[in-house]
Amino acid sequence: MTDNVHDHSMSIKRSADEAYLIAERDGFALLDIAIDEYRLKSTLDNDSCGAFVCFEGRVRNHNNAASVDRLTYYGYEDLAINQGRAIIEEAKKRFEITHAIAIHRIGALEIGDVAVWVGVVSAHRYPSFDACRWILDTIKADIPVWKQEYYEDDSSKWLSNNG
Amino acid sequence: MTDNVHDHSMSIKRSADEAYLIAERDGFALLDIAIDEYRLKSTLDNDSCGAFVCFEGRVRNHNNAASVDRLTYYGYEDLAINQGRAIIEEAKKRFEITHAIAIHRIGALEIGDVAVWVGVVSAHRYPSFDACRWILDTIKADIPVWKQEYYEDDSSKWLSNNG
Amino acid sequence: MSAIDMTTNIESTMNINVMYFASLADEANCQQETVSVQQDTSLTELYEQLSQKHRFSRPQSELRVAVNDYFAKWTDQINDGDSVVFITPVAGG
Amino acid sequence: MSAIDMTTNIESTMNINVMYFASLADEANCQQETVSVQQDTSLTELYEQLSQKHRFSRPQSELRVAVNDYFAKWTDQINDGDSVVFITPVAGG
Repeated sequence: MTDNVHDHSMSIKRSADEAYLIAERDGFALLDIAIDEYRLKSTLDNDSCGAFVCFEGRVRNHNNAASVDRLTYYGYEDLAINQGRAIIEEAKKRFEITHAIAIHRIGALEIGDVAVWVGVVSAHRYPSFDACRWILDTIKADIPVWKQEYYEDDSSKWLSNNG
Repeated sequence: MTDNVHDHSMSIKRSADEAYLIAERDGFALLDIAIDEYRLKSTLDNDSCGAFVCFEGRVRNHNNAASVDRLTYYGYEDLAINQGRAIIEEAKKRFEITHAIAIHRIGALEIGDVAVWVGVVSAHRYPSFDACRWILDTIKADIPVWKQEYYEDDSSKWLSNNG
Repeated sequence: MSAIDMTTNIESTMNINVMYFASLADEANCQQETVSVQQDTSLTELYEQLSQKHRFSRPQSELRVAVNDYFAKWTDQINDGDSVVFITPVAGG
Repeated sequence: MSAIDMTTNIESTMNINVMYFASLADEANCQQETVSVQQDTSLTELYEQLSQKHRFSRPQSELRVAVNDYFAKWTDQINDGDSVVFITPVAGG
């Protein structure tokens, strides 16, 4: 196993600015640097919205019993953007929300780093909660992102969200 | 009706720093200036937590059919802090969360201002969603905060969360 | 004789500090007042007396009550020096 | 004859660009390859052939498939020039 077989999935082809523009327009993008929550949040400002709900998924220092040192996320960018657009479109049909944006980070992450950010605004509070949770669950189920955890003894393994 | 009968409920007795300290320690406080979400969020950083969920309640430009210009929140600070502490304690018993913090702002607010902020961290994602929603609902039901909306024609009225 | 009036027998009365918020402050036209009531006056009786005095529009059934900065039951006893607040339906969030 | 081998009849083959991610990239030991397969090769057959070539440990039943950057059904047809990715269980969030 050599590192370079994963090079294409550890960084994005676009610039970070392009990724933010895609996220703002279509609702989803991958990013390969630290997620700027405030930039994402500002795109959701809307005077008709009384509710803003956001989720941040951060790298934990443990998973099950094992102590996690760091982990790396890998993504299939073009499919992720297409599937992400479909997820946000579907969320807007399912829930009474005004707008939603999500970004997933790829590359090497440290403990505490934000791996995924989902923000939703709506007139009333429950649709934002419901949509934020549904978008997150659907990202975890359908967005082509993979993760390898590295442990203290330098071993690593591929993880999966569904067993 | 004179303004001064509400003076005691439009500002807090404590300094903003004291309010943040109380929120950090007990989980809840009232504040009479703009809520600094980043300050609240930073108190929730925890390497064992993979999930952060937050809710922001913002002043909408409409309520039902009426166009809202601005509104004023009034609070009974000492009861709010005592009741808020009980709410956060109860949330920690009900849900598998690590920590939670909420702040409600009082005084005159403009459209778009954040009136209430609730943040929760947990190892896994669902308890943060569930607890954030429960804390918000319970704040709306039990925290002694009142609100008067002002409309374009300068009329105003007292609102209630339960009918 | 109204229990709100001062009585001559100081032993049989208690002073209660009542704070007002929201529409009750509008109707009472004050933020707070100290009232002297007979010993063993219940919270229900206290609200009834103040409601007559200030012509409060809300019946007690729509209110909650707090004693010394904690929510209380309407059946809780109050004592001399206690602080009481009648809580109209809240509207936070 | 394996359908992956180049054939002499250019009319009857199609070139498929296959990209690999995660454990499949480890097992194939490459990020992508262009394979020439017989016309009408199905996605299932394509995975079977590549699975033999690279000794993939995952059965097709555990995978999803994407064609030209969209999720596809295993029964979807592929055409010359298509880009195909086999998707092992994802782990985002």
